[in-house]
Parts: sequence; structure tokens; C-alpha cells
Amino acid sequence: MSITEIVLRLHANSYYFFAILLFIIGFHTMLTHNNLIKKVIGMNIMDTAIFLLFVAIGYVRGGRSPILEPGVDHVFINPLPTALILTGIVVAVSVTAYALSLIIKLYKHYGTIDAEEIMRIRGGGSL
Amino acid sequence: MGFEFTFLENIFIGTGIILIIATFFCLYRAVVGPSDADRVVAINIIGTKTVVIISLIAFALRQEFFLDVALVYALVSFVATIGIAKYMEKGALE
Amino acid sequence: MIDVFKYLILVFLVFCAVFVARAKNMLSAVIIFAAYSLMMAILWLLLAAPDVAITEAAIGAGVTTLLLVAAISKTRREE
Amino acid sequence: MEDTIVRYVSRIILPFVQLYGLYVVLHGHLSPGGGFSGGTIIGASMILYALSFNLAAGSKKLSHDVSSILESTGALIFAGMGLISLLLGANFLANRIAGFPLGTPGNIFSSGSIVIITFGVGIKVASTMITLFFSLIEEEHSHEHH
Amino acid sequence: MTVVTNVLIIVTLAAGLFFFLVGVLGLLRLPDVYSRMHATTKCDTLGAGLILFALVLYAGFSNASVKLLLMILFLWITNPTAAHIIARASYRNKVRACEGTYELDKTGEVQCND
Amino acid sequence: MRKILVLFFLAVIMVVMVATVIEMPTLGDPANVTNNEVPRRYLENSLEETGALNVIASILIDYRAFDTLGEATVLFVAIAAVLSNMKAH
Amino acid sequence: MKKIEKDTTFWLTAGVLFLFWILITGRFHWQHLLVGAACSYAITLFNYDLLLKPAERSLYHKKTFWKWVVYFCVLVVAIFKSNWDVAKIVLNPKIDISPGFIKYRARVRKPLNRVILANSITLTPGTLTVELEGDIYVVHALTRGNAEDVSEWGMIDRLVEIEEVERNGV
Amino acid sequence: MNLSQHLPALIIVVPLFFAFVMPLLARWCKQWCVPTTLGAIIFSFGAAVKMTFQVMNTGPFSYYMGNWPPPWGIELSIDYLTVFAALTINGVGLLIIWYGSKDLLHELKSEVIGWYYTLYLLLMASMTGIVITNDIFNMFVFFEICAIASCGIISIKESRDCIEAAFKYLVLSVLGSGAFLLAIALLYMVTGHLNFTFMAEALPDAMVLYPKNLLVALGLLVVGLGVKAALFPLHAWLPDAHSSAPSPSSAVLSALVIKVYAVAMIRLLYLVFPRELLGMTPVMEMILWMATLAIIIGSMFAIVQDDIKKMLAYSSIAQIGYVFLGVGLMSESALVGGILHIFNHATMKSLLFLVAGAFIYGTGARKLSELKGIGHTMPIPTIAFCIGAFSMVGIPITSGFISKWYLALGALDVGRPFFTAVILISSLLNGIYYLPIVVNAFFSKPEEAVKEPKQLPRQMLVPLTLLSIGVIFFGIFPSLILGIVYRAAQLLLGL
Repeated sequence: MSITEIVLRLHANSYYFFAILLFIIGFHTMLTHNNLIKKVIGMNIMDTAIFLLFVAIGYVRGGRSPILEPGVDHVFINPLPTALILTGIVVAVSVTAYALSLIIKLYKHYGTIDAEEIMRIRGGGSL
Repeated sequence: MGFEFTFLENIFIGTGIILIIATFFCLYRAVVGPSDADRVVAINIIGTKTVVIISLIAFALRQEFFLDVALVYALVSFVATIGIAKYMEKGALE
Repeated sequence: MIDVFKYLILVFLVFCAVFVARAKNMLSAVIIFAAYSLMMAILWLLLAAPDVAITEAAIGAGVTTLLLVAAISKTRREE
Repeated sequence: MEDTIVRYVSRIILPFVQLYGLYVVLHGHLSPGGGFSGGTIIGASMILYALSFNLAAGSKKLSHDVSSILESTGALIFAGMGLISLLLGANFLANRIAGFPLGTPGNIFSSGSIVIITFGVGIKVASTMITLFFSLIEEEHSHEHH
Repeated sequence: MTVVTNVLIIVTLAAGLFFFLVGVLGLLRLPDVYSRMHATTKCDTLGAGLILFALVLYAGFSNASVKLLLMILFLWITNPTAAHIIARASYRNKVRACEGTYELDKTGEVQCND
Repeated sequence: MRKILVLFFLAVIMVVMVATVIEMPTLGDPANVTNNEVPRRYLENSLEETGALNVIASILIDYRAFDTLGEATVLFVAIAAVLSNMKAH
Repeated sequence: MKKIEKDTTFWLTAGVLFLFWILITGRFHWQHLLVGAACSYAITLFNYDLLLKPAERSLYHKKTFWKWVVYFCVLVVAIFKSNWDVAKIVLNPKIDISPGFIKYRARVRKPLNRVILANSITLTPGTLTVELEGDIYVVHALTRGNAEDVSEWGMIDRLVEIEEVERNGV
Repeated sequence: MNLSQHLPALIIVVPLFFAFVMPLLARWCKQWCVPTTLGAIIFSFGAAVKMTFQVMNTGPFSYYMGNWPPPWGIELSIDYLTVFAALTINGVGLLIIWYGSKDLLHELKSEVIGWYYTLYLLLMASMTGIVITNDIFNMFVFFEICAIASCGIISIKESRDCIEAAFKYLVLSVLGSGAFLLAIALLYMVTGHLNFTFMAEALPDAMVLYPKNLLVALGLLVVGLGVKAALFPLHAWLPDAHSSAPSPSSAVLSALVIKVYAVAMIRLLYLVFPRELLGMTPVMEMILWMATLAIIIGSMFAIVQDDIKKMLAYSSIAQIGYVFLGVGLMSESALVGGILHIFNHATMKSLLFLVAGAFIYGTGARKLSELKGIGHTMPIPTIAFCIGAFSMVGIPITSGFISKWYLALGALDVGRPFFTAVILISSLLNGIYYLPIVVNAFFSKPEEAVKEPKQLPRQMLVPLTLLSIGVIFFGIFPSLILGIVYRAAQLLLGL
């Protein structure tokens, strides 16, 4: 495959490509940062990236969002991924809230929210 | 898109593009700061611009119920700004 | 035309994600993350998913930001 | 926050935010939105109240007892609609087959159980968002009193 | 008629865009938070108002334009408030203003005037 | 050292994923396999089967209502977990 | 439970909310109207403590209505002017400002009017309300000229006049 | 309405329903919390039993949520494997919470006990949901409930180790869920379905057109589920989480939660992915080697532990390896062994954790060195511990022997005696760390800490006894459950 072809494919699938890029960035944030809140934000970015990929699957060129008008005929997008991702967003916010409450408690017990410091206080292991 | 854009719709999209480019500069301000207040101002502006961009593409894509989303933004971003400002002032949210 | 629009937003998102990772100050990370959420909503609209956009608007820009600020206010701010 | 401007502006726009949230909830089957987004908007309005006045006022207005009842009620409405459709002889969470009237599309009271469930979800999500925020904020508050 | 409306829309849109850009430029160029806030609140409020008003003209008399007008109203109420609260937060936390900023107490003077 | 390892790992993932993206079905193509009978029925019959104009609401609360019940439960479980965590002092 | 007194303010708020509902739904079927009425009533009831008490309300008085209209028209003109000012400053290659904080007192009594004044100050030329405590305003002015303007500025006088009319009217 | 027809839905919904009511009960009539919880789980257990008979008599069946047929709505599938798993979950879960209703009183503050029951019911409902749903996205939703609920029952105990462990577990769970959701996206993109059956039908075509997509999806699926099931290199969260939690939580996490993900993986790999795709890739081989490493290294780590719960946690890593060994070998006997081990490990590991909890309850000691001679002062729990330990080692007439026997047979069936040797070696390793405890418990002088233990209340003794009887009973009469396990394996392998 030549470079032009690859670029054209990536242009055609641009949402997928950027979703993957965002996923990697979020994943990187989650892996390499010691600050736990940063980890949570990275997790959120990762989640949104996956949602972007998922919603992009349902897109149809020229499609309208699926709100029916009786008597009018339109091309609609595929509504299923959108419906699924609504669920996903709520899941993400629940996890975020719970993770933040754990972080607050960790801060209360350890006096820090740095993963490495917590590990040092506990002794051994890695997060 | 399944239809040709009219002249005005093209203008709307063009306006949107210029606004997005402007948003990049706001992001620059949000990143470099220097103070927290600068960042909050930047995010406030990004919020306003988002509302406008959403309204623009609602008309450009001929889907007027997108305006609901813009209205939600106008309402909710205010809450976020107040929250951040309160934290900045007091160091706590209560 | 709309492609340019799309790419600009996507690049904006990538910038936001990178800057979130690089931010030294937690509050600025949260603020940039709020900007990320705001732009994401436009993307959802381009993908013709207003329901997701409206939820992202309320949850991503509003509640998540406030929860993160709440968590920061309870903990330390600098990295 | 003892700020006159924010206080008055919140006082003026809060009812509108809440009404808009209710609109989003109740028109979930007609326009974008639904229980989750609308509920979050209502929750955000209460958060705004707590921010612009203070936490004590917020928890006085919607006490923990009330919000925990609302939470359970919302979830129980959802599960209860499913069980009602069982009683009506259909499978769990059935709508038309269970015999809920669908009404005329475009009206608020249409589409059978959807609008009821959306309303339940809206209640639940609103109280959930409020409780999540308050419990994250309040912790230190009660700790100080110890 | 339509030509007139179109021209009006484009002019309003351009004006709004101009003010938006001025706001962004101000955000970038001005020296401290407070003066940046001048640029942003005023220009953003007006810019958003103008662009949304252009869309109102485009939509004509419909539900959409009502929503747009409501949006303008909300923005005009909330934007100055947000600006004020940010300014207050930074003022109380003694965020440094740029060099040459003076402080004046005119409470007495105004008292005399009336 | 660890950072380099992580970066290498992420680079590998990136390369694999981009290679996948290149071969994925074209975005927005109406002939994609996802536009099969499933969304077609949602779009064509949801009005008479559920009576909701918003197809997403009809999927969310009728066709796949069990998912949404699960979603409400996720919120509930988050509340239970957060409160049990925060109130325990 | 405190007894809720359903006075004019209550019904007026409910009415405004109902109008808002009609505006955003844009549907006039009886079901929508019924639900809208119920919702606005419920929300007014829920937000009873937020309603403006008689001493605070100022916006809706018969005699001052036109004065308010004029006020807002002047405000819009002032906003345009302020934007033009800012544009001139920002687009100037050399930024020419001399910012400062000015503390002054305005003789506006009602809190809501004070809030309106503060927001108007924020929106109008070269000034930004930084703090509002009692009737003391701390204003950030962008240029020396703006700072001088504040005291002889028409908005305050208009508000004071409105308040006087209101007081005399009641 | 005919109640028995709706059991597949009710088995999930009834615990959910009572979980929603539980906060109100906990606030206003506390004494009803325990009976309600027990009642809800007894109902689910009864439903599982009823469905087992139904399946054995009339074959697998499915339930359509909201009367929408599969590609459109959500389908719950009741077949041999799912009903077996549901039976295990609700049976063992019932005994654990019965035991817990007393044990929790001394481990938790009184104001959070209501939340514990809420979380426990939600955990039960979500685990049952994961195993019986036939829809991949629905499975994801239940994964999330399960993840948060299982973190919740760890962090509910106010100690810093618990919170730290819960956070670690949560982060890794979220990573796993993220990988799983990405895999769902990739699979949905090329098949257009979310239902297992329909996906399986569409996959052979997709395999020709978009092989890379499927391979990446497969990899993400295995990694995502592997993290959640603590498959060997991805197990970092497990020891802390399982050892610091309150004993009933440790029991349910170790015995059931990680197994549920294993069941999900079995169902996805065998029912959805076409055999050719699995043959094309080294996925099965990788699972096999990971399982082997898990068995050996998990046991080695367990040997060096001094904390009884930590030792049991490491032993869980080894034991989940057996299940995946059965999955990876892909022969009938091995699969039977693997599935059977899900049940057997659930009973014996919950027994061991509960006994550990009883030791801690009675003496407050959790170091193995402090527990010497406990057989003299707490005989019944110690005998139960012995039974569990023998079963872990795989001594005949205990149920652990049966599953290991089938696994060994399965390894020989496919001509890989190496894995039989692995099983033998691991039994030896298990013996090294379990038998000294048993010997010390009975044949050394009681340590100071265990001299005068608190007497165990009946609510704690009865579940222990029942579980130990179960371990022996299913070791002597394995045919009772072997029938259903055999059919499950045959269904999975398409025989």
C-alpha cells in the first residue's frame, strides 16, 4: 500500500483514526502519571475516545439524526451505537465519581495523591 | 452530506471554522495561564463560542433541534464556571 | 468545507488531550478537560447524535468538571 | 458564596434551568434528550443552588432523606414498570405488547411506558447527581465537626 | 426582500465574527487578567448576540428563533456574572494586576456629588 | 526506563490499531454491514411499535430497555459505593 | 412545613415559567399545555424560597416599565460603544491602557437593581465590576478616561430615578 | 401470568429490586435488611434450581426482554453452562452472605451495613446477569455494575489498605472494561450485531473481509477479560484486593467474581468466534501458557506468604489458572474439568476464606505463625479448613480431585502430557503451603493468640458446615453435576 493510499484511507476513516489517537493519549496519561486525579482524567479521555469510535460506526453519509417526522422521508444514521453510548457515558461518570471519592479517602489516609508516594508509604508493589 | 449547501449555509460553516480557529487561541491562553483566572476566562469564552458554533451548524446541517443542545450548554457551562471560580476564591466548594 | 471543520475539531481534541497530560497544575488540567468536553459535543453533533451531545453537555462539561474540582479541593493541587 | 450578584442571578435563572431540565426529561421521546440528560440538568441546577448559597441551604432544600427516597423511587419506577408488564402477561419491560396505550405520536402522553420510565430515570439521575456532588463535598465538613 | 435579509444576515454575522476575533485578540494581547476580562466579556457577549441574531433573521419567525433569543438572553445574563465572579475571585486572592495599575477611592467623592 | 518501555508498548498498539483502521469498513458508507436489518427496523417500525418520535429513546427505553435498567443500576451502585465509602468514619 | 403563601409574585413567576415552557416546546396541544402548567406550578412551589419578595422586586412595576425599556436600549447602545472601544484598544499595535481599580458608592437601594447595575457596568465601556458589597462597587477600569466616566455616567441616575418613581408610586 | 416462564428475568430483577429498596430499609427498619437480602438470594437460587431442571428436561431456551426477538432486543440465554454458573453463584453467594450477616457486624461500622447488603445484592444480580445474558453490550453493562460493586464491598471497610486496593482494582477494571468496549466496537463494526448467536453467524464472512479487525478485537477481549479475571500477568490487583477486604467480600470476590469473567470468556471464545479464527491465531496457546504460568507462579507466591488471607488470594491466582487451562486445551474432558473447577473452586475457596474470617473473628490473628494449634481451640472451623485444603491439593474424595482429574485427562486427550505434569506439580506446590497449616493446627501447642477464642455464633458455623459437606459430597458423588457440565462442554464444543 502506498503512502497516498494510506492517507486516503485514513482520511476516509478519520474519526476512527483520531479516536485511536485519543485513546492512546488517554491510555498514556493513565499509565505514566502518578497523580491519581490525572489518571482519572486520562481514563475519561480514553472512554470518550472509545465512545467516539463507537458513535462513528453508526454514522451514515448524509444521514440525519434519528428524530422522525411523520410523513417526511430522510436518510437517517444508525441509531443503535448512539443509544449504546448514552449508556456508556453514564457508566463513565459513575466510575469517575467513585474513583474520585476513593481518591479523597486515600488523601485522608496517606496525605498524598501521588501513586508512588503511596506505594512508598505502604512499602512494595506498584500501581 | 446528502444535500448541497446553499450559499448562506456555506457562510455559516465558514464562520464556524473561523470560530474554531479562534478557539485554538483561547486554548493557548488556557494552557499558558499564567494565573488560574486566565484559564477560567478562556474556558468561559470557549463555552460561549461552543454555543455559537452549535447554533451555526444546527442551521448549516438543517437540524434545528440541535439548538436544544446549545441551550443546555448556555445553562450548564455557567454552573461549571461558578464552581471553578468559587474554588479559586475559597479553595473549597462548600 | 465541513471536512476542514471536522479536522479542526479533531486536532483541537488531540491538543486538549496532550495538554491535559502535560499540565502541571491540576486545576488547569481540569479546565482543559472541560474544554475537551465542550468540543466533543460539537463532534457528536457532526456525527448526528444530538442525544449524546446533550448528555455530554450536561455530564461532561457540567457534572464531571464539578466533581473533579471537588476532588481537587479536597486534595492537593500541584502535581 | 456571599456574593449578591451571583445569588440574584442564580435566583432568577434557577427555575428556568429546572423547567428546562423537566422539558428535556418529558420530551425525551419527542426530541433529543431523555431521562439522563434532563436529570443531570436538574441536578446541575441544585448544584448551582448549593454553590451560590451554601451547602447547608442546599441540603436543607433537598434533604438526604428526600433524595435517597427519590433515588429509590426512580429506580423502582423503572423496575416496577417491568414487573407491571409481567403482570399484564407480556415479558419483562414490554411496552406495546403488554398493552400500554401508545397514543398519538408527538404528544407528551404517547409511547406507553417510555414516558413514565423516562420520568423515573430523570428523578433518579437528578437525585444521584446531587447526592454524588454533595457527598464528595460534604465529607470534610462533617469531619471538622468530629 | 430575501436579498436584503441575506445581506443583513451576512453583515450581522460579519460584525459578530469581528467582535469575537477582537475578544480573542484581546485575550492574547492584553497584559493582565482584569484587562483580558474586559476584552472577553464585552466582545463575547456582543459577538454571540450578533451571530445568534443573524441566525434569528435566517430562521424567521419560528420555534428555533425563539430558542435563539432565549439563548441570547441567557448569555447576556450569565456572561457578565461569570466575569464578575472570576474577577472577584482573583481580586480577593490578590492576583497581580499589570504594572501601573492604580487604585482610587471615590466613595467620598460620589457621596458629595449627590 | 519504564517510560521508554511504556512508550514502546503504546507505539506498538498505535501501529497495530492504525493498521486496523486502514482496513476498517469505510466510515459512513451506507453499504456497511452495520446498516443491516437491525437499524432498519428501528427506523421504519419504531413509530408504530413504540410510538416515540425519537428513535434513540425508543431503543433506549423499549427495544433495549434492559441495558438502560442496567445503566440506572450503575448509577445506583455508584451512589451506594460512594456513600458507603464516604460515610464510613 | 412552612405555609406557602401564594401571592402575586408566586403566580407571576409561575406564569413566566409557563410562558417559557410554551416558548421552548412550541406545541399547543392540550397535553403539552397541561404538563407545562403542572411543571411550572411544581417548580414555583419547589423554589418558593427563591422568589423575589415584595421588597426586592423592581422589574415589574407599571409606572417604571417604560423607563426600564429605555434603560435597556441605552444599555445595548452602550454595549456597542464599549465593544468599539475595546476593539480600538486591542487592534492598536501599541496597547495603550492605564488600568486601575476604582472604589465608589452608588445610591441604588434595592439589591436586584444593584445587581442589574453591576452587570451593566460589566457590559459597558471600559469597566468591570470586581466587587459589590452593600452599595460600594469596586470597578476595574481599562483606561483613565473610563475611570473618569464612571461617576458621571447615566446608568446610575436612571436607576435612581426609577427607584424614586417606584417609591412614590407605591 | 405464569411465573415460571419469566424466571430468567426475575432471577436478575428480584435482587435488583430489593437492592433498590434496601437503602430505605436500612434507614427506617434495620432489622429487615438481612431477611430481605437472604430472601432475594434464596429466590434467585430457587429460580436457578427450577431452570436447571427445565434445561435438563427440555434443553436450552431463551428469554426475550420486552418481547423483542434477538437481533433487535436483548436475549437471555439459558443453556447448560449459564444455568450451571447461575446455580453456583446464587448457591455459594447465599451461604456467604448468611455467614456474613454475623461476621460483618464486627468488621464494619453499623451505619454502612445497609449499604453492604445493597452492594451485595447488586453484585449478585450483576454476576447472574453476566452469565445468562446473550448480548455483548448488556454483558458490558453488567461488567461495570459488577466492577463498581466489587470495589464497593472492598472499600466499605475503613482502612487505608482497603481503599488503596479498591482503587487499584477499580483502575484496572476500568482498563479492562475499556478494552472490552473497544472490542465490542470492533466486532460490531464488522458484524452489525450484538447478539452472540447472530455475531457468530456473521463472523465467518467478516473473517474473510476484515481479518485484522477481528484479530485485534480478539486480543482486546482476551486482555480485557484477563485483567478482570486476574489471568497471570494481569493479576497485579488481586492479592491486595482479596486479602484486605472484609472476609465475606474476600470470599465472594475470590470464589465468584473472577469466575464470572472466566465464564464470560468461555462463552465468547467458544460460542462467538469461529473455530478457524481461533486456529489461525495463537490465542488459545497463549491462554494455555498464561494459565500454566499462573498455576506455577501463583502457588510459588502463596508459599512465601505469612498472612492467611494473602496466601489464599495468591492461591486464587493459581486456581483461576486451572479454569483457563481447561479453556485453552479445547478438548472435551479438559473443558469439563475447567467448568467443574469453577464450581469446585467456588465452594472450596469460599469455605477457606470464611474459615479465615472465622479465625480472625475468633482470635483476631491473621498471621499463619500465630494460628498454630488452633485446632485445639476452634475445632469445627479447623476441620472445615482441612477439608478445603485437602480439596485444594486434590486429595481423592474431595471435589478438587475430580476437576483436576478431568483436566489431566483432557491434557492427555490432546496429546500434551506436559500439562498433566503441570497439574501434578501444582498439586505438590499446593500441598507445600496448605498441609503445614493443617499439621500445625492440630499438632502443635496453641499459640498465645489462639488460646481463648470467641465462640462462633450459629449463623457462622452452619454455612461453614454446609460448604464443607458440599466439598466432600461433590467429591464422592460428582455425577450429580457432571451431567450438566458434560452437556455444557458438548454444547460449547459443538459436539
